[in-house]
Amino acid sequence: MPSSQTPPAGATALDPTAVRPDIADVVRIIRVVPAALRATLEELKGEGFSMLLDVGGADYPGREPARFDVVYHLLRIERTATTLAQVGAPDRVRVLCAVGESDPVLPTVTDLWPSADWAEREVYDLFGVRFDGHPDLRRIQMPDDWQGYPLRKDYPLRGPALERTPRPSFALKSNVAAGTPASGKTAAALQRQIAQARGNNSFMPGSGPAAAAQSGSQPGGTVSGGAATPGQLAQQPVNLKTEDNKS
Amino acid sequence: MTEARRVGFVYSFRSMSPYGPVAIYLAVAFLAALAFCLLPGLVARKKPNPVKSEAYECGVEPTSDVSGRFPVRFYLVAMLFVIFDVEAASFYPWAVQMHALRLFGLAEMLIFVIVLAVGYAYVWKRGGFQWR
Amino acid sequence: MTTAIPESSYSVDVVERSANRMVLSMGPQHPSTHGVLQIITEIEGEIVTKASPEIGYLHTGIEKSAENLFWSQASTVIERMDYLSPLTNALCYYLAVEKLLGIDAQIPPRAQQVRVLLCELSRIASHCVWLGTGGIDLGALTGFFYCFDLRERILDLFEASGGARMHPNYIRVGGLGRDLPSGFLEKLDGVIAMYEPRMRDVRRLLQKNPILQDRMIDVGIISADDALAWSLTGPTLRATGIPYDVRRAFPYSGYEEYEFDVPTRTEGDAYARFLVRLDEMDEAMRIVRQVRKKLDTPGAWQIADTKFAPPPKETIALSMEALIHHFKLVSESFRVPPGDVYQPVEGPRGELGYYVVSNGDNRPWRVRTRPPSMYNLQVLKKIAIGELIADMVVMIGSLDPVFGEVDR
Amino acid sequence: MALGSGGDFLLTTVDAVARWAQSSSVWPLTMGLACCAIEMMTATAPEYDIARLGSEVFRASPRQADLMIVSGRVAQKMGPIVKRLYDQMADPKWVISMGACASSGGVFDNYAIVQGVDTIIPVDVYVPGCPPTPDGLLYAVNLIQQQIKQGGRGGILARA
Repeated sequence: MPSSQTPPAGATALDPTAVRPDIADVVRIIRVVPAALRATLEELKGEGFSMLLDVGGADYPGREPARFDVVYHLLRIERTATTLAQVGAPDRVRVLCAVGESDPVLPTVTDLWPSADWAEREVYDLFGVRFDGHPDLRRIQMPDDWQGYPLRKDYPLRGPALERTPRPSFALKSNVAAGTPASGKTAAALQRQIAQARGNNSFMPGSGPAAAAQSGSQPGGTVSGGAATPGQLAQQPVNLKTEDNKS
Repeated sequence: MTEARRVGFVYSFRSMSPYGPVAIYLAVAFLAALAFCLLPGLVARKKPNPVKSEAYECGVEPTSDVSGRFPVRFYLVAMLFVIFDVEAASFYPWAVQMHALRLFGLAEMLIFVIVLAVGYAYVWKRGGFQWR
Repeated sequence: MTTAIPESSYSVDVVERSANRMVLSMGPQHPSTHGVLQIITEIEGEIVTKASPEIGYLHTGIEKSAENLFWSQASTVIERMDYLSPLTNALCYYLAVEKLLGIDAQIPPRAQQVRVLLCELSRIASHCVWLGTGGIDLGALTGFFYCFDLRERILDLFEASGGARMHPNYIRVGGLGRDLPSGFLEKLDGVIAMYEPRMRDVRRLLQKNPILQDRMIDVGIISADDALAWSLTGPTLRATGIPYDVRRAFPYSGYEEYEFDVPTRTEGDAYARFLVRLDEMDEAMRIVRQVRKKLDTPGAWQIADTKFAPPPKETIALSMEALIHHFKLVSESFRVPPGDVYQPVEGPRGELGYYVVSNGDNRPWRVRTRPPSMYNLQVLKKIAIGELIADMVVMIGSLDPVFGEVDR
Repeated sequence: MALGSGGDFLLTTVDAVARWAQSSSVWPLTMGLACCAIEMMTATAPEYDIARLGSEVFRASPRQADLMIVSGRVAQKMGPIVKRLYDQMADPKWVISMGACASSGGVFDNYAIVQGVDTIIPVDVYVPGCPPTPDGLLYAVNLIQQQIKQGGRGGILARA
């Protein structure tokens, strides 16, 4: 899991879709209010967007006007396209519809494109956005008696039940004592790599012996004698033991 | 001495009525089948649990009570299979003794096949084999 | 007489039980559902009158897990979504991240070539699994052994390059995890040489097999209108006559340099999908041959900018910057400027798309997957009506769903 | 059966023969969940050939299966199904928990996955790996056979 000392995210945008860089992934981005959603989609279907690629959800808790985003991706393919030239690079449109948390209800589009059936059920199941007019709106991924909507940001990752039970404490890995590399070979192997890298280190112009190399010998921490690498490395043996203890 | 006794053992079979071996064969078959049915019930362990006795329906709770009525097509297909399977089975005795039975056996078999072929054609035409 | 179906892990509205209609659960554990799919079929004798597939039996919360991992860590869970072609998932996700970072133009050509090579090889491997298991559904057991042996050779290549057979985690931000090992190209030549005779045997075995033809022709017919309305993509769509292929429509990772054609049929039945996938395997191998010629010239396999791609291991003990970059990337990954992007890729099952949203943090804010298997599987509700149950089995096989992707 | 040592000799031989027979034909249940299921299928393919261990007959119904290989991550919705399948299997039965997801939830420590199938059914052999190589699965079937031979769950006569 990510280390806990990650600094809190500084300039995190509340509404990433508003500050997006101009990437040429869609021809048009339309943001609509729930009232105008149905009309926009019908008009797009009239324009020839015969395929509803995907209906997805997103949750922006802090965002002011409306918390949830339902994202529709549409693709314009003629039904009669039989050659690659006719298909070409079909236009793709993204329709974003923000809906509030108070009454998250949107009109269904299963009558325009039947493929929306399961997609809308999944947005309902994982976000709690209801689609009125949907023929069979019930949970699709989670068991039917599941509480809560998992993909909301305030839903704990490990789920309400698991969150209370502490993580199982795994057996202590007693076989690897702190500080000693698993086997002498690893220290020697890294030595050889460094020697080889130093030998042709065009990569690091003029960098002296890296700070990582510790001079002086640690009592008992002798690097395995066998790694007698020629050249200046011998005078400053890289003593891995001290490094391991420190970090 | 030993010569006679061995002959005697073989000899004893010949003195039985010709159907002796058949009776033995049927008895052994019946006993073996009975043993295979009863032995597991007696010897094997029994660890019953309520779920194990329920009907297995791909892992979910059984929904439809199986006592529902089955469409008649299933029985039709089963009966047709039995008829033509028995027909195929009755070729064996003839095939084994084909040379001994010579022309008479062949004619007999042909009549048998033709009669059944008529029934086959009738079922085929009436669509008994079509499932729809 | 109406029988109330008990509310359990699935809920079916009360089913009107006419005289000879029966509700059958072709349940999550079934030899021919290609995974954990439950189809509540209402049958009349052998004819299916209503089929409602129930999914969710493999829901893994991958998108939720991805939101709690770093950008570079998230590919671990994302690769386990479509486990028949994990590298395609990783490529699609990283292309999206690279677009957000704005470094998609700096990816070195060798990295793009190796990415194309691995994705085409995983397309062949995925179609091998489809052909093998689809054949078993129809009783063609020998095909299974032929196809899985070919797939085994391809998995050796993944193991040689990435280190693992199925989820190698070899495609990373900015290129690859490491360069191709020595001896990899010889192994690749072995696979290329072996492919032709092996596929000729498989075609001779299965393509004109009268049993398979009888079982697949005119089964599960999908018209072009239905294909578009039900948002089908990939071989399922191309079998209805529309040659939409993301590699041709929106080329990515250098696909415009290779020429291959997009096989299509017009009948739209299970046999058409069968032929389209077989031809597609040959086209994929054609691309692999073209990439093979380009791989001889060594080159950079990762962008030089070590803010996103960790520096080579041996330089860490030598230079302080390398150590700092390495430590920063490992401990808290990089930050992606806020924004959202939709990146499609042509997976073996269709258009696999990632709608990735970043709010400037070092973890993805939202990773929405467009699962081609889910949309392809959904059409079963329509095409299974009025067909025999045995034909429904063939339809499931011909739609080639992968339930790690359907249930995410 | 108050027989002397002679009787025991008779029983132990019958038991040994029974256990030898049981261990050399452990029939797994056809239940493929996720990625590990693909590696399980690869184990039946010619390169690894689980037939050498007598386990290539994958029975579709739990009534005829002796071994349940939980191959893949168990979702919350699939949990009760796996439990029901295990209960409906005939005794004596064994369980292999294949892969990290089945053994401990693996990389998916979240709301959707049962964190280890041993929380719902008793497991005999855990196979590490994500997914484990088919060799790992073959070795696990080997361990199950050794367990049977040593009478882990008792031979045909044992009442365990």
